[in-house]
Amino acid sequence: MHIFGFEITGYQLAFVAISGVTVIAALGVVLVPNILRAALLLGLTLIGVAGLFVLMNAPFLAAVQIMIYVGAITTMIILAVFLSNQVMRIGFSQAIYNPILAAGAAGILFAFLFITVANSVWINDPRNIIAAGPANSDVGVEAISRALLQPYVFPFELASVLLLAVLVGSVVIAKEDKPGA
Amino acid sequence: MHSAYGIPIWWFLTVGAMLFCIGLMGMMIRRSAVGMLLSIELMLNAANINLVAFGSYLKTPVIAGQIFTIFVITLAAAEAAVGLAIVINIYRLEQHIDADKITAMKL
Amino acid sequence: MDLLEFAKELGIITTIAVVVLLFVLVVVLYLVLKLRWVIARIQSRLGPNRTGPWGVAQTIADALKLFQKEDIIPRGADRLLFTLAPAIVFIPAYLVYVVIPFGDGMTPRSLNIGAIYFSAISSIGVIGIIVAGWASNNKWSLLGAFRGASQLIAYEVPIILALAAPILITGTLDLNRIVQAQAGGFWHWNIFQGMPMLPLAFLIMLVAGLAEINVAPFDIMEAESELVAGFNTEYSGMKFALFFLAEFAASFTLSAIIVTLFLGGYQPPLHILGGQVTAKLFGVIPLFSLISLFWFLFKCWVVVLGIMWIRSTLPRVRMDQLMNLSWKALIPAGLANLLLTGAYVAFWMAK
Amino acid sequence: MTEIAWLIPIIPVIAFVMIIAFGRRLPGEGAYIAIAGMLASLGMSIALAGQWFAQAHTEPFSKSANWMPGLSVNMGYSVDALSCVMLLVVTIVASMVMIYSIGYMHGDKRFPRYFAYLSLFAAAMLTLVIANNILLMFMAWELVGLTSYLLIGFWFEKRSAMRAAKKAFLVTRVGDVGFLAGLVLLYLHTGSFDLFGATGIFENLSKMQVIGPLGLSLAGLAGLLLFCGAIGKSAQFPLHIWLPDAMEGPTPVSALIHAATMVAAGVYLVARMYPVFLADTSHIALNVVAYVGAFTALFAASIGIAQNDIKRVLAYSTVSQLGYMIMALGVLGYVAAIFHLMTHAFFKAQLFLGSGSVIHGTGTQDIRQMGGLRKKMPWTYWTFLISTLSLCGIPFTAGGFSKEEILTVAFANNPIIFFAGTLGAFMTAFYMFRLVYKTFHGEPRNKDVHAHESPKVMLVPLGILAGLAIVAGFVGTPFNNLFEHSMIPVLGAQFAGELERSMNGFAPGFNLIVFAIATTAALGGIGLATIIWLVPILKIEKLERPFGWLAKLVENKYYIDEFYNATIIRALMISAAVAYWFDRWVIDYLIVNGVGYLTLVASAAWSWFDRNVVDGLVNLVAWTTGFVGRSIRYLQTGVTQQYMFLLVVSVLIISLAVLGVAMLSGDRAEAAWIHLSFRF
Repeated sequence: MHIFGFEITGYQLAFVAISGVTVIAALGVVLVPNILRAALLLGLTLIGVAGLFVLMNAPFLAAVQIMIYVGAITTMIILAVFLSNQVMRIGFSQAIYNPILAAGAAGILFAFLFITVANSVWINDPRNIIAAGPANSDVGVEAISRALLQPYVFPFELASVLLLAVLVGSVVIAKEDKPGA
Repeated sequence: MHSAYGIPIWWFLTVGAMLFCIGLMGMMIRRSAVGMLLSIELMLNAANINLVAFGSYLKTPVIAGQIFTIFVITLAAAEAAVGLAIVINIYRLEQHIDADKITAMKL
Repeated sequence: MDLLEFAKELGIITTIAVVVLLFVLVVVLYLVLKLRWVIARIQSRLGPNRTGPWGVAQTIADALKLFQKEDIIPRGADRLLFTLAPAIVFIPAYLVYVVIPFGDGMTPRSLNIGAIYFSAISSIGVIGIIVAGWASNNKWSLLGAFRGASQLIAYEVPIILALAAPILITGTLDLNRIVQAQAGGFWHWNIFQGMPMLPLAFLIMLVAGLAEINVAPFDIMEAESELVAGFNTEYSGMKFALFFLAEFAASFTLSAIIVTLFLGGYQPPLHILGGQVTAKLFGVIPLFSLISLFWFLFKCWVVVLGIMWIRSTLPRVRMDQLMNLSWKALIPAGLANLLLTGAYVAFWMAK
Repeated sequence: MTEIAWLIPIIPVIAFVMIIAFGRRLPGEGAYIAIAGMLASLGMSIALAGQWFAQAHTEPFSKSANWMPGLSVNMGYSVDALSCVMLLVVTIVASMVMIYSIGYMHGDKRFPRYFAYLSLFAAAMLTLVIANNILLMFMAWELVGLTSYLLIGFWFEKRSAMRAAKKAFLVTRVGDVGFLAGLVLLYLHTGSFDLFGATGIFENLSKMQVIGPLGLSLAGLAGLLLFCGAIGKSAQFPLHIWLPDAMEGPTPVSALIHAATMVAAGVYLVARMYPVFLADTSHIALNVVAYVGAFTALFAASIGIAQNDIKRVLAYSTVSQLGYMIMALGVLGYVAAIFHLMTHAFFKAQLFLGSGSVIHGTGTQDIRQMGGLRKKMPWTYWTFLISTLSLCGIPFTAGGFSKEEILTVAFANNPIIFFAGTLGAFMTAFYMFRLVYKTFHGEPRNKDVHAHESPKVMLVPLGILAGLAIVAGFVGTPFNNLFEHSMIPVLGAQFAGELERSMNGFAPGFNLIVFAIATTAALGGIGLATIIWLVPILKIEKLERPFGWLAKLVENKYYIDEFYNATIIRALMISAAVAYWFDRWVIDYLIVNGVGYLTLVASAAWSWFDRNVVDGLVNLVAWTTGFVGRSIRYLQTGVTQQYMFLLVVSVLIISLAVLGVAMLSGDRAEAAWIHLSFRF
């Protein structure tokens, strides 16, 4: 279907919707003064990113993203917000004298990135691929598990060791020092 | 199902760049340490989007993009756990978590 | 996929959503009624019997009463989050229904990662509970929310561990294919497979699931005698109804998942009781799906009755007992079980 | 055995983890675990070596595992004659030292930690010798340095021990920079970190035959850089200054790390990478190795004569003997150097443990306080004497065989080096017997010292090592050199041929001239020491009159002992004092202040004026650095947000700079960036 002379597919519409929500929520994460709301908006951003993963044909990753990021990390952050009693802290950092300055720097960096990304010729641009037909292999759960347990088994095991260390380490850090112990 | 869905890859990359720059901005303007952690998560997600996009958009898609993303998520969980533990500890010591005022490392 | 197809797809999705929503509403109405009957019977009293024939209209009357109630938002509450919290709790509970195979060919949306989708979506609900507790600006609510959060986080892990065992045995994450793998008589059901491991996984799943949907004996997050009503103390009217709905929807989801993973899903207990035989006998093809739907709902009903039995007989546990049960009993047992199942799959089933 | 050889370094790691985790709850407070682990490694090493030498392999056995796909970085182990010998040496000495330490460290408050460190050291050292990958070698090399640091500073309450540990760590680090640069150079040009195999370093050395400035080939440059590492670790001039100070650690540690194994790692490194040196067609690298070694040997020996601390004498002796090995490597004495490494490990470890026994028995390290210990500590004395004889190179001891082989090779290749080696042998015999006479003979000089013999657990290792100091030499007698037959094939066919070509067909064997000269030198040294200290024929008083202008300096008796013994020695004495002064002030002072090697050489002209100018420059540099630091320290606010902002601004500036350069240089592809041709 053509709208304003452009050919538009449903997936593109879905992309625009999801990424719009994601980016607006992300802006909220950094701009909303109430830190609890910011954390909830982070959850929304992460769900949006999961949606983008689905559009990139990575549904397993989307589920993992929701389970770990939304289900675990966001919950943890919210609990930490409560424990540190800083929910209603209003206002921005005074370290950089004007937040506009920071926004400007980030904006210029984004302009750089955007110009580079949009100007580059991506050899596998879908507009080249679509004519040739889909070029998909089994990028599914099985492929991921095979990759994790065969070529990437060493980093995989390393990650488990890391998680154990984090488990112990964060308990040690956060534990209250009992006097006399 | 094909990997393209008619969406050019640079759309994804642009969203990634946006999230990254927003996260960067958050790092600079957020006052509380938890807020900075949130911004870090944003930047990590931006990187994840790029990784998955590059993995999926190759002529023969490679799984490495998704694998790296899984590792990034793992590390993000680890980082959040340790970071929040540190935040709670700092709160216990200083009764606030203003990153502006935590300058014990200052020369 | 062009735009027209996309619109059509949107229409189908909306239809499915509405149908599932209606189904959830009906199931919840029935479950509430049934619960009151069962508890009354166990406590040797009558239960609702006045409204409508045998009291069947009681829950409808209750629902109508709830909808008419004044919607109160306490002073000092965070109005936005207070309003959002019930939705955050309800939507995941409702979204889980999307992957459940109700009958042969009767899955609203079959995903090839169904099992992970289930655990991912159901992990979102915690956030809503915490937000509800905080936004109420009430210490009982906040305490209830904290208890709820630690409870849900603690019991999320054993559920995933138990979930992994049947997945390993059947070798797929697709709930539909897990059910298909259990076809052909009740001895093919997962609960009778891989002998000591899967029954144990079933038990872990049942216990952890009871805690996850926070019913007695694990309902300490809304323990009346300690916390008034927990995180939803300040809620009333429609918002309270949403929490209520989510809770009962989740308890049906739990039984549905248990049935799907361990009790053969929509498969009949004996081949001759299945739809294929009936279809051959009477030459009526659509019966095929309906009979499988019947078996699914029947099994769910049995499991739900079991849950009601448990919740009406056992006393409530303490907070520390609750935590100990998960971290010191269920999680180690789940890990050991997973290890054994893995060994079983690797060394016996490979042959 | 070769298939499971990787277990040898793993066992001590397990012991280390166990001791760190459980400490005092283990049997023997962890000592038994460490010793059991070490003995297991020793047994496996013996089995491995026995199997290897029995089968007469020629190709090294090498096995690798990939770390991470996509990166060509492997980790693996190799077994050949060289690694077998090193494994044996390390495990034997480590076992003996651990057993000895039960007695020596008895009652120390950090007893378990000591054994944990020893196990960790053994693991690292074994990894170093068994690695088939230069990157893994480098890691083990650094780990060895770390454990050395930990053990030198084991009694960190002592300020001097703490400083010595830091000094050892930092000084060796100077050499390690060279090592790192060398391995990067090798990787860049051969494309591999692996040593063996078709894609390994040794097979691809022909790519490094390019001749650069000064006629130095690329292989030679790589060799010299690797040799820098050896200079640091093996305490060669000018980086030898850390080793005498390292004697602050417990004496068994000195025996294990700073005499027998770790300091020999430099020699091992050069030997392991010998093909790189042989591939150097210009032969510059090997000559540098030879002269550095020879200079160190003489220089350290002359300092050793003037020392009064029993461990410091042995430390300088170690430096000198390491110089000897390095020198042998430089004159193509590949086999001789490893042979000497092995024998030296045994007798020097024995000497250190013996000195530890003496210190344990007397409570002092000053030989002026000792004397007459022969009667009170007979076991210590006799074993110490055997090892001393071996060190002096008396014929038919282990040291005799190895030293003679080195001299034979030097004789055939380089007369200057041969002369230096002979002089070194003479001086070695002289100062070692000075040590023996002053410690064990004569009458007790200090009545407050009540010596007693050490417990059995300390004496048994002394005996075993003393036995090895004799017996170990018989694997490489000049008449039937078993050692040489198995060691030469390590180099591989190509380089073994290279070695033989370079030696012009000269095969080291029994050479009567060399034997006579070497024996004479050793006996001469012993004799000179005897007539001065044991049977005072050369009276110190007689020598006093012609040098009356120095008489005022010698009012103190001990001072006379040091300086005025005989006219022949006077020259040696002065040079020793000068060298000591040189060591103390020029090298120590300037290197610690961060001045480079070239400044050091310039200062060697003994010019105070030079030194002041250089010092001024150094201060200027330091002042400039300080000024810059003071100026930009305001950037370090401790506020994360500001760091982040600076980071972003820097990234932007760099991007703009890259873009600007691309546009200015007319790079069309890069410049097209600015035309904003969006392809929506």
